[in-house]
Amino acid sequence: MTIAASCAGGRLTVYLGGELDHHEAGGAIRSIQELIDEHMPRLCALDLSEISFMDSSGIAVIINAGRKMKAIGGQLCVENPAEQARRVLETSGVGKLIAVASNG
Amino acid sequence: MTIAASCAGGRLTVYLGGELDHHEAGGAIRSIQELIDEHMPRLCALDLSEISFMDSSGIAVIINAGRKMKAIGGQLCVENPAEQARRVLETSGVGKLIAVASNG
Amino acid sequence: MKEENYIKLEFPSRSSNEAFARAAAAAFAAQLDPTLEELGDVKTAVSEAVTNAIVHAYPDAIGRIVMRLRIQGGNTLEIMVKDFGKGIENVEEARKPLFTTGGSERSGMGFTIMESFMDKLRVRSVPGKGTTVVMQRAIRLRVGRR
Amino acid sequence: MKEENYIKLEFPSRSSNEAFARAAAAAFAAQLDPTLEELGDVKTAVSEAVTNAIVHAYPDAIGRIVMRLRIQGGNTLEIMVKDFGKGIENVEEARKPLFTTGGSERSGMGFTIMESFMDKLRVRSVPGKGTTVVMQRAIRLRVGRR
Ligand SMILES: Nc1ncnc2c1ncn2[C@@H]1O[C@H](COP(=O)(O)OP(=O)(O)O)[C@@H](O)[C@H]1O
Ligand SMILES: Nc1ncnc2c1ncn2[C@@H]1O[C@H](COP(=O)(O)OP(=O)(O)O)[C@@H](O)[C@H]1O
Repeated sequence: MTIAASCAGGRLTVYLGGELDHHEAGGAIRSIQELIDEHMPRLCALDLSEISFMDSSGIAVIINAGRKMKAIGGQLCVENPAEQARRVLETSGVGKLIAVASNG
Repeated sequence: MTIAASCAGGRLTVYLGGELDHHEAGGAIRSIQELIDEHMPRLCALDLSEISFMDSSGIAVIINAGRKMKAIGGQLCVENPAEQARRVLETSGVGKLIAVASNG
Repeated sequence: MKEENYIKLEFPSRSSNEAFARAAAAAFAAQLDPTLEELGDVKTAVSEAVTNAIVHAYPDAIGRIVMRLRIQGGNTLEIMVKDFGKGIENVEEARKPLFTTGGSERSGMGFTIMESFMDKLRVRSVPGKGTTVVMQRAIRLRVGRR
Repeated sequence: MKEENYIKLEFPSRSSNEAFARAAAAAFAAQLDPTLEELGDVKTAVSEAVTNAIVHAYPDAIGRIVMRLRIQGGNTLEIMVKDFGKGIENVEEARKPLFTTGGSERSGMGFTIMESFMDKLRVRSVPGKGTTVVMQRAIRLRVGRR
């Protein structure tokens, strides 16, 4: 998978791409934590528009990022999931804890 | 796989698309023979530009079409193979019997 | 009667094989002409079952995973994922949403996703012997396509 | 030493499984980060070997085909295709270009293509027992990619 980021005005956007499964999840969790430590944003947005596949390991990535943002007093949101990721997010109920937006 | 055809001025062009393997070859041999019987062209061109995969079963398709054209006193040529098909054509030596052209 | 198609796959419990197992399942399912959504559901359920065998069945070693896919009744895909690892003490509890023994990198949603993405889910497990998951999903026949 | 990866596949000799076998081989080979040309070569060789088992080993019945792929020495892909069918009387003759017992829908170029697309080809066959084809292909390591 691929990870890229941009940060402006206290908002960190992390662009995830490719297949996010258990094989990739550990690395993704660590990369996102490092990006948050580096930028200390008020809002972190995980952009999933380029995620072609995601399973429950991706839910763990989102929950870990949410915990990290909470620890520094900020917020997390998830943006632009494609259909397959959207179905996994919905089934997991993670939308009740973390805002999921499209075309945000 | 997909098969389409156009005929003008004694030239029949047969457009083959998709994966041409043994599973598909029998049907392709029969479809091409029917197209030749219907149009009785002087030249039949097999356009391979949309063939994404081809193995030696495709060579048998070409040889059968060549035989059929010879039987009605016409000629066969092969056009626009993509890289994978080009390598199979080259290895099989079929280019010595039948003209292979690109962007024809 | 036409004998129906199947494949059997065996691979070691390396996490790099998760993507392989999904791709193989998708390639086999393709003969039922599924929609993209159906294909996504099948890949997701396979990914969950295979990941569980990699993570939970063989936590400290590389073990053997067997996956069998078959077509039943013309349009139902049956997927079996079998391991010979640790096993599950209490299957009922393990199937509950959010239950996990896997620490912070697991979400406890694997079985829940398999259950809601497939039509049927059966889990048999013997502690110390291994776990077998069998899932079924009917692929809708579509008009205007073979 | 790191134990190296493999997969084993079993499927019936139906022609619809030719595409599946190619796709599974490509999905497994992907971990070696092959070029499109290398991937095309691997798919072509697998297609030839599997087609032979379907067409020649089990001419009038559905039989069992086993395919094993493994990675050796870090970057060599070894592919075994095994059937339990008719067997080959004279392997040397069968490997010659244009030799076929398959009629007008076969070209007799299957073994020639396997040989030139792979680095090594071994054929073992016992008439009445079956045939095993083992092929190897080194995938070049590419600079700037893992
Ligand atoms: N193949 C398996 N072998 C052993 N234990 C398993 C297996 N599959 C699931 N489990 C147990 O069931 C629990 C719940 O699994 P699941 O719902 O998929 O969530 P997660 O994988 O995120 O923990 C796991 O944490 C584990 O304790
Ligand atoms: N798995 C097999 N079982 C039995 N016979 C085989 C097998 N593979 C190849 N052969 C024999 O070898 C011949 C040459 O094979 P090949 O070069 O692949 O060409 P083709 O498949 O077009 O005939 C076949 O025609 C067949 O007689």
